[in-house]
Amino acid sequence: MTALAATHKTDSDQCLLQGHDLHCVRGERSLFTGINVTVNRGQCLHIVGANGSGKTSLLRILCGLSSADSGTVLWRKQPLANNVDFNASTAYVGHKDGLKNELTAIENLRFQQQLEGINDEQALDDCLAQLKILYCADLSAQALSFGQRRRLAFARLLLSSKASSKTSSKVLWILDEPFTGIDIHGRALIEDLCVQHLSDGGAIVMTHHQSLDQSGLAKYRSELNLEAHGGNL
Amino acid sequence: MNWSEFFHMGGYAFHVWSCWALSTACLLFIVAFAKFRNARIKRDIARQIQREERHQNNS
Amino acid sequence: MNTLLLYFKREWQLLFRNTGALIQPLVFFIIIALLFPFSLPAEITLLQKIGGGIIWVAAVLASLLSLENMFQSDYQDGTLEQAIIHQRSLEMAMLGKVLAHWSATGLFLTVFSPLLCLTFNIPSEQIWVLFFGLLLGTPSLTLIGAVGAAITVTLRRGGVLIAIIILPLYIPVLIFGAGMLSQSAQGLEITSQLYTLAAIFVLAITLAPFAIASALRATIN
Amino acid sequence: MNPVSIIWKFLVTVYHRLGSPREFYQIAQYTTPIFGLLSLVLFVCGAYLGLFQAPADYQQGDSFRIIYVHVPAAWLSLFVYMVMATAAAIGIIWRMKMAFVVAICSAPLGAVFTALALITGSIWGKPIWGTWWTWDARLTSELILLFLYFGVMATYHAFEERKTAEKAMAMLAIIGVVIVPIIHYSVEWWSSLHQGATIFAEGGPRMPADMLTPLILMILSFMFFYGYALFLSAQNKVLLNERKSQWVKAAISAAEK
Repeated sequence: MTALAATHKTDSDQCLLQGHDLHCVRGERSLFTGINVTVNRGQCLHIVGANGSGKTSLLRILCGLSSADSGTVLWRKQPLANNVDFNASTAYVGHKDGLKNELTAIENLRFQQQLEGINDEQALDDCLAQLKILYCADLSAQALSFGQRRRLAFARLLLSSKASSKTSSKVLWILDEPFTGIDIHGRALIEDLCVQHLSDGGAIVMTHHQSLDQSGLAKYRSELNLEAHGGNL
Repeated sequence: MNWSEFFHMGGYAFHVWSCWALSTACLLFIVAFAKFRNARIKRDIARQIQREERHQNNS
Repeated sequence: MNTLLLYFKREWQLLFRNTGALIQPLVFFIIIALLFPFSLPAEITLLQKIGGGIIWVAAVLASLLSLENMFQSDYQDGTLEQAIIHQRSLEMAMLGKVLAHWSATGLFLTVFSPLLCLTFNIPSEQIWVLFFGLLLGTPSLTLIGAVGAAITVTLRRGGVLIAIIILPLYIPVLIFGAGMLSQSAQGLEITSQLYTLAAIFVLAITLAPFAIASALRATIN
Repeated sequence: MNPVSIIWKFLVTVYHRLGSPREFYQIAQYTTPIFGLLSLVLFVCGAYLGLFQAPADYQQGDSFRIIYVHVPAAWLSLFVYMVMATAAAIGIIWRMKMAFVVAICSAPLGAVFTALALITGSIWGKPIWGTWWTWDARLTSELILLFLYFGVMATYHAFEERKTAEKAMAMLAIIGVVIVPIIHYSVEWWSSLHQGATIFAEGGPRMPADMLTPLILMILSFMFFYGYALFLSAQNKVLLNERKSQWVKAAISAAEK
């Protein structure tokens, strides 16, 4: 009896995000229909598809930014709307970096940290150092290059995942084209971070136009090809 | 009561008749506009269907 | 509450880095108000009579001018998306932002309004009436305007649309704010108008955050 | 089964049937002519009684006959706003597609009724007040209502993505409903500063029956007309929104043959 309860618990604990029969229409076009996804701990869901096949739309539906035309998204078996637990457990890096131009790199990070009720200057430096942009700390975000800004966005992601061990951990990362504009070294860094996150029991949903076969993420990944779910025009 | 007296409206002919005429015209315009639009939409959809049929026959 | 304060503080931090945007509404307010004497017959009594109304209209226009930028930059750089995903209470976060915005526009205007009153030769008792009227009225203006700004945030040129949808909603505040002045000029009681302005403010501050948050969630997708 | 639950079930069925664009389109094909016919009959009766049978007002003479188009228009201007806001709320809360269609189709109709109330009121005001426009509380409120309608329409048309436009429009309509009473109250207070109470009381139970009956008929006629016009434009909107779907194509091809 106890054993059964325990397995049941781990099972529900394993499964983080579920999408049932998702359908999305943009303008006149039906982008995709009948999408079922499950994201478990330690799993990287890789959404692939041609340009305009709805990768970003699906990602935004999965993180609650936009709503599907039909179908439901569940976070730990609960609906996504007004789900405080989901807000606390998810980190998102989109096309837009979410950085304030007027603030310096470190100030951008500090704001994120303060929102979580933490005050730890050392952690800020660590995150910047881990993405090898410590030298940018006091530059305003406006002065950073595109690649540096992307790295800063990942530093913020890392910060919120690390620091939040006190409150609740950012167990799910949602990444939209994470490697755009980032050089080879940066890409390796970010892949390492992702692998680390996955082996710690986190989960990732990402869009990326290339195959992940060659990367360290290959063994965690499950692929979802949107072209197989294409809607009718 | 004769007709000219009726149309005279006790000296308020302009006010009364302009209001009634305007209201009737507005209501009729709404209906005419909706019917006209309906015909145009149906025509456009019919053309779209024909285009799709031609496309299917060609391919 | 913590979220509200943090957003309030960050908004001020951003405003200090961008002093141009900080003083623009104030300068606009003063210029609009000072434009009226040029377009009116040169009578001191006339300006005295309508000066309060002019200042109110200028305040409404100045607060309208600054609305477009309220959420636009946050939307463009993606911080708004981050807030929608991460914030437990988007309502509180946005309220902090809007209040910071008010303190940078409405509060400034209110503080400077007595100066304009002097140029219009408005008697000193009435200056106080105008001052407290603006102090109570401008937060409502900013809160109502923020809802319009939230609805139009994704539009590239939302400025005119904000004016069209928001100006009719400003009318009650304008009526009671400016009406208070003409009441007091006739030596009548103005407490009921003050209470009404306060009631509108309470209504605005309780409902606007929810309207803002749901408008942002609905239009950003 | 008790009667309450039968009625409830019936209402739920109607709601679901009207909620689907396809079912709505089919039902509307039958209901539209009925509404139009009812409106026409009531209009003819109301116009006959109002213009021929009702006695002239002892103060305003025959000019009061404007009431038979002014009051229905003014009544409808508010009624349509209420319908629009209710539909908008239903659309937002229950994500009902048809509710948004009803809301967005109501806006131009309401704007026309409001403009009509304003213009006829102003023409009526000329012989009564001696001026085309006065800052009377009722006229001013109508004017602001017209701007609210414009705002709703402008918002809907500003967005490219239809779903976003519907939501934004609906939010604005709901906000308007909260503020309309405040606006009305404030305008009333403000116009009392400028002048005494309104010069004439419109409608009201003090009217003799032979004046009141045509007014009621005209109001009913306008309401059925609103229903008629709403069905017409909602059908157009449904066709436009669903023009890629199979049932619309089938319906159009069937009509062509």
